[in-house]
Amino acid sequence: MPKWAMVIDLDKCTGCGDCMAACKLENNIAIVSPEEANVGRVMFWMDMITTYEGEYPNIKVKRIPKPCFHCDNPPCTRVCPVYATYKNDEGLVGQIYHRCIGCRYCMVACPYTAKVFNWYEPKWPDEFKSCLNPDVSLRMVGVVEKCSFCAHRLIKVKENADMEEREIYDGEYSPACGESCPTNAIYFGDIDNKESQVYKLSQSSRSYREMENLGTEPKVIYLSKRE
Amino acid sequence: MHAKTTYIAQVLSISLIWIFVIAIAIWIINLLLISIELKDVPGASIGISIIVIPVFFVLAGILTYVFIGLHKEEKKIIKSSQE
Amino acid sequence: MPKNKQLDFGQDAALYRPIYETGKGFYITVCVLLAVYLWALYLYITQVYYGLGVTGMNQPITWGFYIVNFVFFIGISHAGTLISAILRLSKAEWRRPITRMAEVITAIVLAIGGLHPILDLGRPDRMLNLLSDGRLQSPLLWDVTSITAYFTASTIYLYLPMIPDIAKLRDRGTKLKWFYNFLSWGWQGTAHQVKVLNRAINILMVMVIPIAISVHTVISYIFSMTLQPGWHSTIFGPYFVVGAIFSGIAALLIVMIVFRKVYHLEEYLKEIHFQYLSTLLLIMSLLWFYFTFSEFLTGIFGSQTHELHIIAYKFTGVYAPFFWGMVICNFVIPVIILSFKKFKTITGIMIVSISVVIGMWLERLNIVVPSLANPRMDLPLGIYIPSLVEWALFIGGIAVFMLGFTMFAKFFPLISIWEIEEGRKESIKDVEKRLRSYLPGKET
Amino acid sequence: MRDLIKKYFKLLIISLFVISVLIFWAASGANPTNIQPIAYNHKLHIESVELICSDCHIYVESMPSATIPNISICEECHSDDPITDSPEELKLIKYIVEEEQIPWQQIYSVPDHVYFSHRRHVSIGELDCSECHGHVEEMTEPISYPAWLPSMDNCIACHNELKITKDCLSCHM
Repeated sequence: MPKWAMVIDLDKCTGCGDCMAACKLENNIAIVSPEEANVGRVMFWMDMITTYEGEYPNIKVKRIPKPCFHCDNPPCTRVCPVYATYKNDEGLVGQIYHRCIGCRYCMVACPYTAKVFNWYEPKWPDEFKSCLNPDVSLRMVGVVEKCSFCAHRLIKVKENADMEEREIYDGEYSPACGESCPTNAIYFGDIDNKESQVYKLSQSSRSYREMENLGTEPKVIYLSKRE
Repeated sequence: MHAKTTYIAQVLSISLIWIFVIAIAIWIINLLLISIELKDVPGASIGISIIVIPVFFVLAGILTYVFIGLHKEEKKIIKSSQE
Repeated sequence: MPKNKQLDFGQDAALYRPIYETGKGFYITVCVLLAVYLWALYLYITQVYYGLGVTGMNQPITWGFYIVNFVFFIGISHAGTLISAILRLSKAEWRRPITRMAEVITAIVLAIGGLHPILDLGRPDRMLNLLSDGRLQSPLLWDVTSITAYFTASTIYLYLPMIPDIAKLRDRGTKLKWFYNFLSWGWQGTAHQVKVLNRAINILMVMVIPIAISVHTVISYIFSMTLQPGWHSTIFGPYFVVGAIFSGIAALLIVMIVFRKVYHLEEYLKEIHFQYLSTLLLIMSLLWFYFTFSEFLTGIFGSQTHELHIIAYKFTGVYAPFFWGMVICNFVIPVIILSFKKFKTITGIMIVSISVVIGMWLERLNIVVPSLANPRMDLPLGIYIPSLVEWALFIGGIAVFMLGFTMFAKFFPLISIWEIEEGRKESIKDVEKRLRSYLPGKET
Repeated sequence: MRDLIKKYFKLLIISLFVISVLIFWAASGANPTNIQPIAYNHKLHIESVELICSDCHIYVESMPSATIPNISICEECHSDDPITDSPEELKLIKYIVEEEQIPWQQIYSVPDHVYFSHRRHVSIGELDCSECHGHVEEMTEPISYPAWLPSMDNCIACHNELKITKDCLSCHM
């Protein structure tokens, strides 16, 4: 069984936010009105954490892309009362929208605040409706959703590989954010495969994971010289 | 006649609590079986079901005990008053 | 009150009167409470229709008033059964006029509190998923089972000691004779029946105490099982139980004072009862302070970044007024008023009780919201302003409680008549005998 | 008034019950009559013309959806001149002449949040079409109801039996 993981090279990342836009389009994430967004109901599966250090004029800005970390030891799946979120054999933490009862316990339990909630029936402007991705189902009001590592792409990739009777090659399966990144800062692949680029990068001295002390073992690895 | 309908209604209400308790037991056993099937921490489910199911049965048992105890006595009184 | 009526009811007229005489006040109260309830129901329907967006909750603060009120109401429910079971178990003779009220509070508030998580669901239509595919590993399911068990136990525990009183009402004859006849289970008051009933009550009161403690422990587990700073703490179980009993006693005192006034029960609920209960309240207040103190001291001394962050936020952040309000309501006011005999009057106790109930509600708010407002990641701080719907459902919950209590008082005596009679007849002898057994010398 | 209600209450309840049973029976049991625009005869095409499924449902082996045949596929054999004297063929010819698509009704469908792939089941899993679609080669009438309901219970039953993955994310997205 492969174990899918993501490496984000923060030294390459320019903080442009292309991954956020690509994610939003790929996964049919609802567009929230500005008023709603201001009260904290904005919906991003791939979020961008922006922190400012120092005082004007010597400001250091950090921009860190933050998807769901698909922890190997996820705190969210343990508290779900109805099997709506679970970790599968390939290490993907799935969210099943049609089973979710909307108790938001998983959002509370997630130390990375990776999940978002459909406070209202999701809506799109008319221009967006024609370019919704048919591969991803639309969510409904009152359920929790989150980054799926574009699991719908994995289904297709697996099927193609099975048709041709071969293994999935490194880099064949990549989420939309990784594909769209203009500086190729996002790598994706099987971290159990010692040949894969993700594995090699994860062994780099620059690599770190968010809040390793919690024991959640996130599968999103950051590379950074700073810190 | 009137006493009899009341008695039947009382018996029905007592059986209602048994239906409730049995339903809860079935529910918990169902969850237990699911957790075993999906290998989703069956230990926790087993622990909880061992505690919860007897508690409910004891509660229903106490209620039934009182019901039977009170009614036996009532019948005796009615009999003795008729004699 | 015409005096000749009093004769009809015998010695305990004051206890029977509310059932047989319905004043204008009753109808007005019921109508007002019903209106409040319908208003809340309407707003809840809008919430189901539009989604949880109508509340004030948002992304980092995903739990708000509903969970706060859930914990709060379940806390209040510990008034009853637990206190009454402990008093019965310890053979405290002064319990007799109190137990019934305490048990009623439990049964009603538990039903209301237990429904609060459903208000909080984004998709209440999928409730049945809990039955078909629940996960017993989730602390939410622990809650469902333990609250159901507690509700069943406390309802039975309320009902069984009521049987002799129901039989009294049946024998007296009312409009609803069939109803009392149905509920009295053929009680005739024979020695065997009394024995059966007492035995059942004894088993129940031993059982109810661990169930009650488990309920609030499990509710604290909802929080402490997560990794959130400020929640992930082993002290939470006992801390919640102590808080629950604390707010429960306060709620019981409020109910006692109100119904004493309205139903003229001064004969039964004497100053001494309030003195005893308020001493208990004072002890719980000190205990509560001890738990709060050790909770924060361990956090500050350990100085984990996130833990410290949240403690600082509680002390000085946006929600600081609520935090200090909680300390004043739960500790300063009770200790000042209850420590001095001069202030320890019925009015003083009423003030303390109200302040404790408010303070304990603030405590639940201080547990739920600040931890969520400070996510571990470097995200902006969350802010939570409850909307009208959430306030309405809170007020509606209180209204339903008052409605339930009023309706109960309409149909059943609020003070256990047979236990009072039993007390008059037997307990003086009993207590004397017990006292003699404590004293040095031979028992005679 | 009260007596009247009491008198007829039982009758009312019984009649309500009977009516609801009738409605339920009618809704579930009744075969919908032919809802397809043309009474297509699968048996005829399979037996006498010796077509196989993938001749018309051309993507069944290579794509997620098998597709309902386009009119151009019919045109490969049928032209302006009728081959038989069936009145149904005349209907088809009318569509061909007017260069219109036949408004076939889709019978088998899964909801939006389910990913069902024909090639996964037919080419990789090597299932026979009849496993889900029944014995189409004996159907003389067009399909108007599914031979096998594509519900989650049915899917899981088969996945259980064949020991195929039951991972939610392999079908739900």
